[in-house]
Amino acid sequence: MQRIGVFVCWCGSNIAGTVDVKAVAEALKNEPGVVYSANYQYMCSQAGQNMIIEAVKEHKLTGIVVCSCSPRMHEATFRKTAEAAGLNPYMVEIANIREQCSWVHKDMATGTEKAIILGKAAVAKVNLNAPLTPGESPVTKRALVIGGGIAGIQTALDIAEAGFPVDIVEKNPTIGGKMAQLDKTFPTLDCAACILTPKMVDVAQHEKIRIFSYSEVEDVTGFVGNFDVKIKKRARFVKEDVCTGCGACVEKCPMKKIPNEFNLGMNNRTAIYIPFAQAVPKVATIDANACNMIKNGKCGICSKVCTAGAIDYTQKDEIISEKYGAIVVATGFNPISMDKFDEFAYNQSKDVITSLEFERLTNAAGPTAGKLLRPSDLEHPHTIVFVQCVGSRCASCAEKGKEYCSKICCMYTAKHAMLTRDKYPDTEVYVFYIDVRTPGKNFDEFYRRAVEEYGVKYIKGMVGKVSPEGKKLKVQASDLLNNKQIKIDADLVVLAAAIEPDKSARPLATKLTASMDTNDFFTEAHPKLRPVESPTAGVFLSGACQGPKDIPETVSQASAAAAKVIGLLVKDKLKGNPCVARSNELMCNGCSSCERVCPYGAITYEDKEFRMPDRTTKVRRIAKVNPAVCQGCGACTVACPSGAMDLQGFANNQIMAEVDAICK
Amino acid sequence: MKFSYYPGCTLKNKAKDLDEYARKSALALGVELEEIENWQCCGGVFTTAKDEIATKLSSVRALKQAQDKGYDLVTVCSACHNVIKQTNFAMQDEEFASKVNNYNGEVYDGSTKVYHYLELLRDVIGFDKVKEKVVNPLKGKKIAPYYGCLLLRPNGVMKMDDPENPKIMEDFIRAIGADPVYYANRNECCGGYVALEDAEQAKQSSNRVSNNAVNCGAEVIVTACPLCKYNLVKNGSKIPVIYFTELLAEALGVKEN
Amino acid sequence: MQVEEYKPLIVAFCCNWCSYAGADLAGNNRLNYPADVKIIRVPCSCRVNPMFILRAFQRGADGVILCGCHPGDCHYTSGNYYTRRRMALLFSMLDYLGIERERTRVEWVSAAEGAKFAATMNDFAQKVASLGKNKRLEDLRCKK
Amino acid sequence: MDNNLLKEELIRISGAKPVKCMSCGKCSATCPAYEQMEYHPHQFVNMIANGDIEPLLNSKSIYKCLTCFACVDRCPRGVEPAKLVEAVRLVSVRKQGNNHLTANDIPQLLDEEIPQQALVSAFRKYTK
Repeated sequence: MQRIGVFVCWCGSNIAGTVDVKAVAEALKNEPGVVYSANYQYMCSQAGQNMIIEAVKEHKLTGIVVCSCSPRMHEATFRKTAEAAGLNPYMVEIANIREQCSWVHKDMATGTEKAIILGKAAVAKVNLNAPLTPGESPVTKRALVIGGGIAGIQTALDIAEAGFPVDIVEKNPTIGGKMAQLDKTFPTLDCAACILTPKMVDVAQHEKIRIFSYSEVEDVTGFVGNFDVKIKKRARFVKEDVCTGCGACVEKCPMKKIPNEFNLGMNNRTAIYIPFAQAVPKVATIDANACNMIKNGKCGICSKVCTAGAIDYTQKDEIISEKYGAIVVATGFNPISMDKFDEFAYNQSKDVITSLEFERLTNAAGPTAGKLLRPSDLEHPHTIVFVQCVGSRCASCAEKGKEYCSKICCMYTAKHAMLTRDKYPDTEVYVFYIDVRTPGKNFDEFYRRAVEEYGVKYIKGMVGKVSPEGKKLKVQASDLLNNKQIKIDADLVVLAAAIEPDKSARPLATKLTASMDTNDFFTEAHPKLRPVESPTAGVFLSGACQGPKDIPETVSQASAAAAKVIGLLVKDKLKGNPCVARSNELMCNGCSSCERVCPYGAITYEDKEFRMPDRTTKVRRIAKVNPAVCQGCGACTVACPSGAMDLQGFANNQIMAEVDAICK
Repeated sequence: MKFSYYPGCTLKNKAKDLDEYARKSALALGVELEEIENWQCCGGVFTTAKDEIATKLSSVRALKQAQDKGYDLVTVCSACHNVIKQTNFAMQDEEFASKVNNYNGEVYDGSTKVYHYLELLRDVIGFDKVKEKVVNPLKGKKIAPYYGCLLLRPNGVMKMDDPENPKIMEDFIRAIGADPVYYANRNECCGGYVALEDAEQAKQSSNRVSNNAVNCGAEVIVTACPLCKYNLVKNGSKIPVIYFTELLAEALGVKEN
Repeated sequence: MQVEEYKPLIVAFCCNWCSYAGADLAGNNRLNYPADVKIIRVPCSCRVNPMFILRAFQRGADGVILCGCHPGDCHYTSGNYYTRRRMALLFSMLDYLGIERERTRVEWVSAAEGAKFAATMNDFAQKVASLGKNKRLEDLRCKK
Repeated sequence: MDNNLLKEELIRISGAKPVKCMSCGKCSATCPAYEQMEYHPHQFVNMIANGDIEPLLNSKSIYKCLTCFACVDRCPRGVEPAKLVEAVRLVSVRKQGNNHLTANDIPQLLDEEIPQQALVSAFRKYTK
């Protein structure tokens, strides 16, 4: 018989506000096995934990039930407490009377009644708990970073600096991501390339970092410390180690009319191309959909002009298998399509552009060599209208756009407006806004400078319709503060398009079994306390794949993720999860049902000799679970026809005891 | 191919052209339009009030008749199309439908498929087939398609095309061999029934549309709506405004017979 | 005699990775659902043995709901597919035994769907309540 | 009628959701009848949400809306302002003697070309 102590937490008023904690402690005192019951304001505090340790010693407790917040919050905390008191940490059960009781019920009587039942279920379970010891597994001391934008670059550099090898997988031919496309960065206005490209070079030169560009993650198996990853290196038809990046092939390529992705289609590139001058790796890539040689064997000029002999038209996709201890997701974002917002005429006029396109138009390496010229006729625009919140903050019932605030648009629009006025003081700049959101260091000051020093005209209201007519864009909008409908003849309209996670994130999440929210942003293990970890152990989050972020925030998160990875990789062994399946060999008949449902191949069979009652021996085939491989899902326990397979920590009799306690 | 056909009251009177050419063209394209028996006026505009059934009964009766005969329903007039399609959508709500059905004494659940004549051309016949049947292509004619508001909005119900950058009329114009003229205000309102309440307001709205079309180089405006045509013409459109069915009949060579 | 308001007894099995977290999120957002719903945490919905569900009915539960990750999003890759197949079988057997189909349900609730969790529980509790007490499988010998 | 009851009534008739409005003003930005309206679409939404409905009932603005649904389709929040304007108008014209158009008004409004559609639409919108 266990000697169980029950500890009911008030969580300030979070629990005590709707649950009579004293009554709960009192009621649970009479449950079988309970020898001690107490309540306290904050069980998770030092004092609360000491109270548990004292009680364990004083009352010789063998099991602990804490009625408190969700086990996802503090189960680990109380397990450590139990360990400190000399108990096996797995002799602790949590009754979730906050998230699943006091916070969802309003009435004290109902809340208390339910809390008692949840407590009883936990007591019933602890009565059947057995001490568990986690197994250990080795850690592969190498990290994988998926995505080579500023987030991935920073994470990789930090991990590599700590001495661990890192691989970056980037789906584009070069690393650099969105930041490489930007002109200046807010609120300091330093040039994006000046601060990013040195980091790209650092990555290229770092002996601990390998870059798999033009590559994608194909498959992920394994678990924290021991991931097996297959990386598909797409054929670029150029030998990376031979190409010198001289660009002779690019110059001579006859296919010159391919929309240039790096400039968002605002100019053209060749079929063999280097995305931009500072690309890393600086290696040419052949676009197989555009190259005549690859499509029909008629050309081959690049091969002839390449003095290094790097061109290889027969190159095939290559699969690389590698082991990693930790994986960092840094897949980033994209602006959303403007198709559902054509009242702004994005698809009707070349002179309606997105903010990212505006970045390219003002970038010295962009299609206009940094001169602000409108795309339709390459004339200098004299009136520019910026529209904020295009596709952000939309209600789901409006069936277009995103519900969230994209966070970065207010600031980059202020930047665009300010830079335009600075360089071209003859240009009128209007910004239509719903709210200007500038929470960040020196952000509001920056926005105010745009208004006060640069004379940008901020108008509270939204644009309703953009009508291209002749050379003008007729903008019809609200001026809410003056209660007017205003009409502006603009030369250029810039839409601050909402941002969304990269499309590759969703299939990647499935491969990683990492969870996502309804917007396809990766979810964090805890929104406040574990913001850079995914709930899946060993998978970490860096940058905008977790939510909209500006560059400083992305870099902080990238470094934070790196710190977490380093903390994992310095360990030689990882304690596993002891809640794994175990087969009772006396009951097992070796039918293989469990093996067939196991997603990890953790179950094997062996022939074992059994002594029979008549003193003969008999060899029988029985199942064996490899505890280092088993992840504890429990699929096998249900598949087992003889009931031999059970899951430690979630055993059949334990769950049944919970059911009984709830249904009593 | 046979369809139920709802002409609507204006097409029997001031907009006889719209109806006549629609029928002739349908015949030429091998489509049989069977007029709904004893149809009643749709009321011209859809009343958005959730608590009104009386204003929706005539549409429900037409929809129900088409369903009983086993045909999809075709409309030509933008206004009728808008009212009938919105009513059909409202009837997909069980609570609303039960009120209407109780009154009408018949059961209708909003499942009749409603095509605007343009959708019939695009989705059933196909613009490529229309193109094949054109004997008199309107080469070089610069035509501004005018959608107005009724064909496109509310988009969630009408679902005809992208409400902000529609293509169906442009594709129609190309099919009959002419050149569509792009102008942004093709989906803005002409002023509609406000013509009776405030002539000046209707004039402003209409001019915004017709001037935009003229400035973009159009020689003629086509529409599917008698009220749009009235407003544009009355308020001094500098170019002619005609029904799309007239152009179709001309291109198919059936205008005069 | 005063008639006591009938309160159904509902057992909800929630997988640790998605639905239990979804239930926590419902709590974080203070989304109400009936206290009749009591949650049991399991590592994966595929851990739920049909036996547990029968046991709940035997002990007097009026409804049992099983929540897991959305198909394709299972933390253990494929557990919820097993759940779906197993429960289809179990539910058709319960149907045969005369247990109303509305007393059992499988629902996919992700960690981000707090609102869906609360809405599902509200709806389920309401449906179960409208069916009244489950007497068919309840074993009165289990009640003292 | 009490303002709150009136607000409930308008929401019931229209099925629209003024509470979802984030005050971006896109409805008024897009409205073709803006210049003719004393109260503009965003004010209808806002004033109904605040229960300040009397001024709307007495304003000519309710007859200026073209029901062109531009505000409905372009609203990023799914508020459906046009349906609210229509609901206010209905509350007004449903009262005895409050018809905005009578048969006697018609002859002077007619001309040779006016389509029937205009008459039935106007009757449906302005009278009960």
